[in-house]
Amino acid sequence: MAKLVPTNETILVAGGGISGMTAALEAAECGKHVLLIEKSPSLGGRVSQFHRYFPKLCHPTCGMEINTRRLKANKRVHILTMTEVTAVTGTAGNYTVNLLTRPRYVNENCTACGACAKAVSSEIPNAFDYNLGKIKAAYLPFVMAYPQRYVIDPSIVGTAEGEAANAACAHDAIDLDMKPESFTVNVGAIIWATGWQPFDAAKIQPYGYDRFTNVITSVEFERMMDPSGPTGGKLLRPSDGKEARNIAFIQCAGSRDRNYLKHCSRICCMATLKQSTYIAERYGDDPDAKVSIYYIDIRAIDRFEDFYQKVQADPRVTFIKSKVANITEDESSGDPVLHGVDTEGYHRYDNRHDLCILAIGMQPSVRAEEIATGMHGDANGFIETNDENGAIFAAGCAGNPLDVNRSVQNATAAALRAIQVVNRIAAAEA
Amino acid sequence: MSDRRMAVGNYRNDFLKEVEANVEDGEWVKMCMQCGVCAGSCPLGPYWEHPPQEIFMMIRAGLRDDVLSSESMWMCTSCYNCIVRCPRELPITHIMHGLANYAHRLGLAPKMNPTRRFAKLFWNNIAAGGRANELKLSLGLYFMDGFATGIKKSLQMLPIGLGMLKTRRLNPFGLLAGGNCKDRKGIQAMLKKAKELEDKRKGFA
Amino acid sequence: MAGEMKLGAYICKGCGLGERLDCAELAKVAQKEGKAQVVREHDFLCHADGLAMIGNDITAGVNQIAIAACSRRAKAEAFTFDGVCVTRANLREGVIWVHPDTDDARETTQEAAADYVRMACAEAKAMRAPAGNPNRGGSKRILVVGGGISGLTAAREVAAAGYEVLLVEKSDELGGIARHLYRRVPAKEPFTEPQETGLAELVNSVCSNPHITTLINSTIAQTSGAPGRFTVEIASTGGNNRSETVGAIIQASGFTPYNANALTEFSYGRTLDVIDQLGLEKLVAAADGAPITRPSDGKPVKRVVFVQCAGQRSADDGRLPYCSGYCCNTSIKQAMYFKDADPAIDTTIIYSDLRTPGNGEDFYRSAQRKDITFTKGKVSTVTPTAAALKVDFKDLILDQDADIEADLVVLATGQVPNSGIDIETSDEAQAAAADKSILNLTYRQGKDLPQLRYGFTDSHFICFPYETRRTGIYACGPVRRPMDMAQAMDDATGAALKAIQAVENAAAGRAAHPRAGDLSFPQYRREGCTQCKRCTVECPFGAIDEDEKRYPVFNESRCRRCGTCMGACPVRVISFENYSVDTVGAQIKAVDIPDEFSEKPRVLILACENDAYPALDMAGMNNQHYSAFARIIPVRCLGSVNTIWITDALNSGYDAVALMGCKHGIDYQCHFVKGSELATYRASKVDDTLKQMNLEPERVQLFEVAITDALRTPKLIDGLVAKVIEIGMSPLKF
Amino acid sequence: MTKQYSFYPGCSSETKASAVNYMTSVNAMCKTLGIALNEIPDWNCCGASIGYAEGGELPRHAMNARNIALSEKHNPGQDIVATCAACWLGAKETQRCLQHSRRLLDDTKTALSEAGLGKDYKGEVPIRHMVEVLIEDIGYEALAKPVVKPLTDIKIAGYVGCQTNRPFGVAGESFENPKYLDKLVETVGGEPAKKYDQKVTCCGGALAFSEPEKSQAQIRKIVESAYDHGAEMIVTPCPVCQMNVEIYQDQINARYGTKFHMPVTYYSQLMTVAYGGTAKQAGLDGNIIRAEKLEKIAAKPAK
Repeated sequence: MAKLVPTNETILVAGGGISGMTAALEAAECGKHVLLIEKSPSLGGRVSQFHRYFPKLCHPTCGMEINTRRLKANKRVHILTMTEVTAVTGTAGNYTVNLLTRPRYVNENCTACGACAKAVSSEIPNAFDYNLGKIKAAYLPFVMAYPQRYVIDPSIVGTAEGEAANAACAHDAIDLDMKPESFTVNVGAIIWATGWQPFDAAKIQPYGYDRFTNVITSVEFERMMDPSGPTGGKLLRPSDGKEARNIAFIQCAGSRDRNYLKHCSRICCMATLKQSTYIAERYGDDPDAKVSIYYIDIRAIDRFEDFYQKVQADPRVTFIKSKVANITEDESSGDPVLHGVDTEGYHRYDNRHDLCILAIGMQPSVRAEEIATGMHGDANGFIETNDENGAIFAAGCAGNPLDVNRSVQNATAAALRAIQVVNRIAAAEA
Repeated sequence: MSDRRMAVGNYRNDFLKEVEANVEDGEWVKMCMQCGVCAGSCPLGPYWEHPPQEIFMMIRAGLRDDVLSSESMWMCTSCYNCIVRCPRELPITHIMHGLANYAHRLGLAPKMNPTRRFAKLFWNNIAAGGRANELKLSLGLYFMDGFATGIKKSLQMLPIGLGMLKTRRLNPFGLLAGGNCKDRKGIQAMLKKAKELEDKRKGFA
Repeated sequence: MAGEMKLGAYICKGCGLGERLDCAELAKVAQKEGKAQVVREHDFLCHADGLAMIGNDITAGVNQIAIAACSRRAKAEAFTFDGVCVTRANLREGVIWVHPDTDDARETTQEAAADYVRMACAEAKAMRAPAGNPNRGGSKRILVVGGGISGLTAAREVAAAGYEVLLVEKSDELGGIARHLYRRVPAKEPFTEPQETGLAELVNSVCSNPHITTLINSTIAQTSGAPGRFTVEIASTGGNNRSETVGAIIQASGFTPYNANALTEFSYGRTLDVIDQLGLEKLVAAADGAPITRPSDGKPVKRVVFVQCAGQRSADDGRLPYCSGYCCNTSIKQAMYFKDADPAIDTTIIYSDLRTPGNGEDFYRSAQRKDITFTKGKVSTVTPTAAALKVDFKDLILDQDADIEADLVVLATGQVPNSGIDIETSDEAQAAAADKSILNLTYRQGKDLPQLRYGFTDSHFICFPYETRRTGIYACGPVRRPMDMAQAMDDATGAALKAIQAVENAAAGRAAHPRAGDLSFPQYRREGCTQCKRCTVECPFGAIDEDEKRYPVFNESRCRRCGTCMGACPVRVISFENYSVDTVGAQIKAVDIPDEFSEKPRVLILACENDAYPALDMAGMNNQHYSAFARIIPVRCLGSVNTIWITDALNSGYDAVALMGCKHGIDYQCHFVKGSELATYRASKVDDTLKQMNLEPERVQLFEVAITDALRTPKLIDGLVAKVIEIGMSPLKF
Repeated sequence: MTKQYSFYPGCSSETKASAVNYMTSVNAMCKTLGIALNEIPDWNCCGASIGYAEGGELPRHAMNARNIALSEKHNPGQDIVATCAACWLGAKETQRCLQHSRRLLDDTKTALSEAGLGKDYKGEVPIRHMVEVLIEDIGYEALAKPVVKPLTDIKIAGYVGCQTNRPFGVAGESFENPKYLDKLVETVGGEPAKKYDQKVTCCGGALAFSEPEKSQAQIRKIVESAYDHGAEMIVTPCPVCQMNVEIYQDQINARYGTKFHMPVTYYSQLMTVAYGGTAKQAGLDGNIIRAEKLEKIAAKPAK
């Protein structure tokens, strides 16, 4: 990573999740200059919050390590974290982009030695763990975070805690006077890789996510299953910290539903099948371990069918073709009770579980029309492939609800689309 | 629930078309994606022989008699739970009303179904004078099955009736008056016209 | 070796190193034992001051640098100096953060640090700065094999980036399967109606592009060479053969519709009125707007039934085990052909899981709105009767056996990839299928791309979907994975980038993914080579061929620099300038081995740098302690581990050796595909050697480790040390 | 300042009808709040949901359209306000359906002509529930101002029921867990049973008549949960809910051996008492199960 003066032969990549990293790296490894910006303090996005991938059950951190190593070795990618796009104007080959960098209060001197965190006692909700746990107000967002640099939370700036952190730093890396910085860059093409956010589960009122402690989302569950996550990888339910053994998954939580998201989010079936294996793995032959998957259609497309069949073969996993009507809570135990009808032959159920996981739908973090005037998106806000979008190209889930593999594929394609633009500029200027 | 497995069905699309043409909001039936949320949401669900989503499938399968003679739709309490939860925004409550109405009009609805009989009573009660006469309605309900049963039911309901009377929430003279709009005639003519138009639309004329 | 080598060793005292370690002592070690000509301590080495200090030394002639500070994974950008060799002694994550800050531990902690300084110096001295592969080709032209939607898109996209394209299509017309499609599934809002395929425009854009040369009626008779310098023999049905040079290859050989003749239960082949989806497209195209008629008797179709998953998602022999993904949307589209023409035609789709991801849900809704009937069921048979076809099925919702009559039945049968020869099969089987080859590679390891599963040439990596095992050759479209047109076009665009990247890398003499930019490359000492062929057989990327005398030919641009060949070589003649049997061997030798009675065993850990080494770093960051008797050396991949390191280590008095690498097997996580698997195999052979040395077999262990194993790796190390204490110190300490 | 509304009281609120006490308390409450209710002249029954079987589709729309037309003709510019859930829902549904179907609109107008209102239906007037008027037009803060006798020491379960809640409901409230009754209870100084979990359970509606066993099983859950959550009283915005939940308690006790004696009140009764009204003004004499705690407060002089 090096200093970079952006020109109209530079590609701006907005978003440093796996799609943005991929687009940036693939373009840079073709010899292009890239400015990669990320809103949060470190790269990696949602993928870094996953415990495992389907269908291989390998760890996303592994690919992230390769990608960060590629970044460290590549001088053509310039990274700005805690930075957001505030405005985009211009046309293909010549965009003016306004950026805003929030203060990190830590400069590049930081060696990630951790002395500041030791000096600070106040804690903030841990956003990396979807606020399920807490983290010190001077923190490295997660152990694999890149750039490997701490962050001072604004809540302790101007307090004794902030000063203590500053005093503890032996490397002159803390600067509590940092201010938000606005600036403008000129670029030739833009790859929009701001990814997705989980649908707001509280809006699915019949499932009572906002009322019942033991109804959680799939993304939260994923953090719980991570050994470095809020429960140390243990399947402890939030209400009483008891080990949950009888687990329900509700598919299409928010998706395929005109009341919420009308599209199918594509990944949730596979995510649930994957997560069902966590439970099987945790409990081995424990006869009390049970997984119930409530679904409308299981969408295990292409070779993923193998994975579906494998899970189907597990006697601990039951598939119930039913959109759960609603959840109530057994007040004495805190158990969620799922009500509905298994439509394959009409069987009514009132099933009590230890924990219920909502396979939550995907929606774009930034809607197409919010990026720049005239941007074309679909009805759900995902960016369309459309010539009228000029040289602003979607990569990954900003354009479609995609799994990781397809996101990376799409990001690679986006990198080429951007390269085509800057190559035309270069050819014209040569 | 008895063995609900139906005989081998020979699927035709005719009934779906009939429903689309003649049943209130019947054109929505095809939009069901068989998720079953309606079936699970119904407060009287356990009493439905065929829950709404299954009825939709039966319509698609051409099981006309099974659907129209079913008691199921008559279990609808009009609570609208199914409507607000349906991911396809099907107006299920209305479709159930529509199917019940259609079956009733065709004379295929179960004759002794109490809700069917009460509903008829109710409508006739309000259609007569434009407003509901609660006393007539209750007595009509109790005497539906003849005088003796009526007396028995009335006695069962006597404490409630007395309570209502005592709190002045029931008009003891309601048999004679009450429940009438001023423009009774206009209302009756209006309803006659509406029925006529509907009959024509739905092939009853 | 040109120029004088001068080693500078730099000891950082920041991040608590100065407090925990006797850095002056470490400086002495670097000077005396590490033989560093320049040794400097610094309070904050990664700070601009420290870096400037090193820079000045480089200007003054230092060209080998040992940094004794944090892990090589930290501050990597700061400690990168062009043109010189840099090694890292991991004193922070690898020493002070994993050993307790107690008086008891001080001595062993200091000893560990001193060893790492010795190792870093020794490694640096054994390294040479690489300058890139000299045997590079300069062709930047891209060959696209296949002129269907994927190939046409790839060609168009490559050309749009300013590169030349050679497009080869075996039939007499461009367009592939898409030529037969009447319409395609919508790719735009509102996702409700079938849309034009757009094929004519695509073909036109390719044919009119001056950067694209198109050869029809042509196949690839032979492909040899490497990225940047592939030589491709192209055979034409007209006999007009030619030889072309290209820099990279995109294989877009597409799919063949599943042969439905096997589906006897559906009467395919028994009656003309049971057809597959492609058959219907042809029927509709032939009708050209007129009512669609039955093939058998020409009567108009009034009732049509679509059978989903026909011959798919089945474990039965001769059926497709996978879901082809596109067929639900296709049946919806085809049912619309009928409904849009005449709403009175009955269309029924019988499915078990309707799979319309993303905005396909809108298409599904649109179909329902058009009165297309969806029935969740399983079709058992289709039987021709006098007047019609009888479709028997189990209605899964009504839980009853049912039947429906149809004039026409359409089977959704799925895609079979055109992937050529399966190079994992026997030589005889390959020879028998020789005419099926797509690429006819002259590679030692076979004529076509390795297949992942079910004949698809997909990447095994979720994060890296384009990583085929043949550098510079990228598959795209349905040959890679069953897919629809929209996905194929996206996929082709991505493959186009990878091909362009491959030619750029090849021209610069640097490695492709995952060691992108690596300038080192394998070299071998021909005079020492015994022509044993292990390297050519074991290279996971098929990079190494054999010359006529059966010596290895490395084809550096095909190489991914994993070092598997180096690990394979029994006579240790293969090396990289900055990574060799010597660079690791020197580190192993540099460690100070206390005598047998010291009660200080030494355990060598050879850790994969991709996953195990980061996991150990994470252990450090989480303050997970492990034995101070372990000495850890990162390796490029366990595949690069030469067993000589293990035996040398044991011979020189180490008490145990552990290899830590990635999971292997069907869901392997090795970034170099076969490295950890080969290491496992090789390590199993060490047992014999151990017996000869009179050592217990427990002294050599191989651990499968994931990158997330920050808590587990310390336990593995401690367990091994405990095992050593249990079985006793090595008798081989001198 | 007095706000003018076009009022659709509905059959049950007539003199000596089942919800007359609702009407009494609404009148008292509105007086305090400056809400003027101008009754739609000669309004008719909405047809209720149960009218479907015999009435069918169009006749029911005609019934509701007549009320809307009368309101638009005689009370122009005034929102229609209903106190009964079914009346509100029926009118609103008709308005929606006619907006979406030209055919239905034309047919309805044809039918309306028979009642002399063929040209009077516009279908533009907002149709509101009284609760909406309170929350949206007046606001919790203003609703709290006239409180002179806060309902301290009464724990009240807010039972919203079905048709006030679904399918239209009150803006910003959830179909599954509406909170406005709890907020209204708080507004008048009472303690809401916030965890009461049967607030949207169906009481059986009209099926209380035709399917008493099934409905009473529903009502039992509704009352039982109120007890379980410590409530001393149920409050509801719907006359059908009020009646069903209140009057069958003895039968339920006989059927299930329960000992229910749970007063079921209207929000308007709570407010009338809190605003200093007498038990009579609040229609408390209309409750079969007397809301004794409310009566006591009503009897006490305001502080």
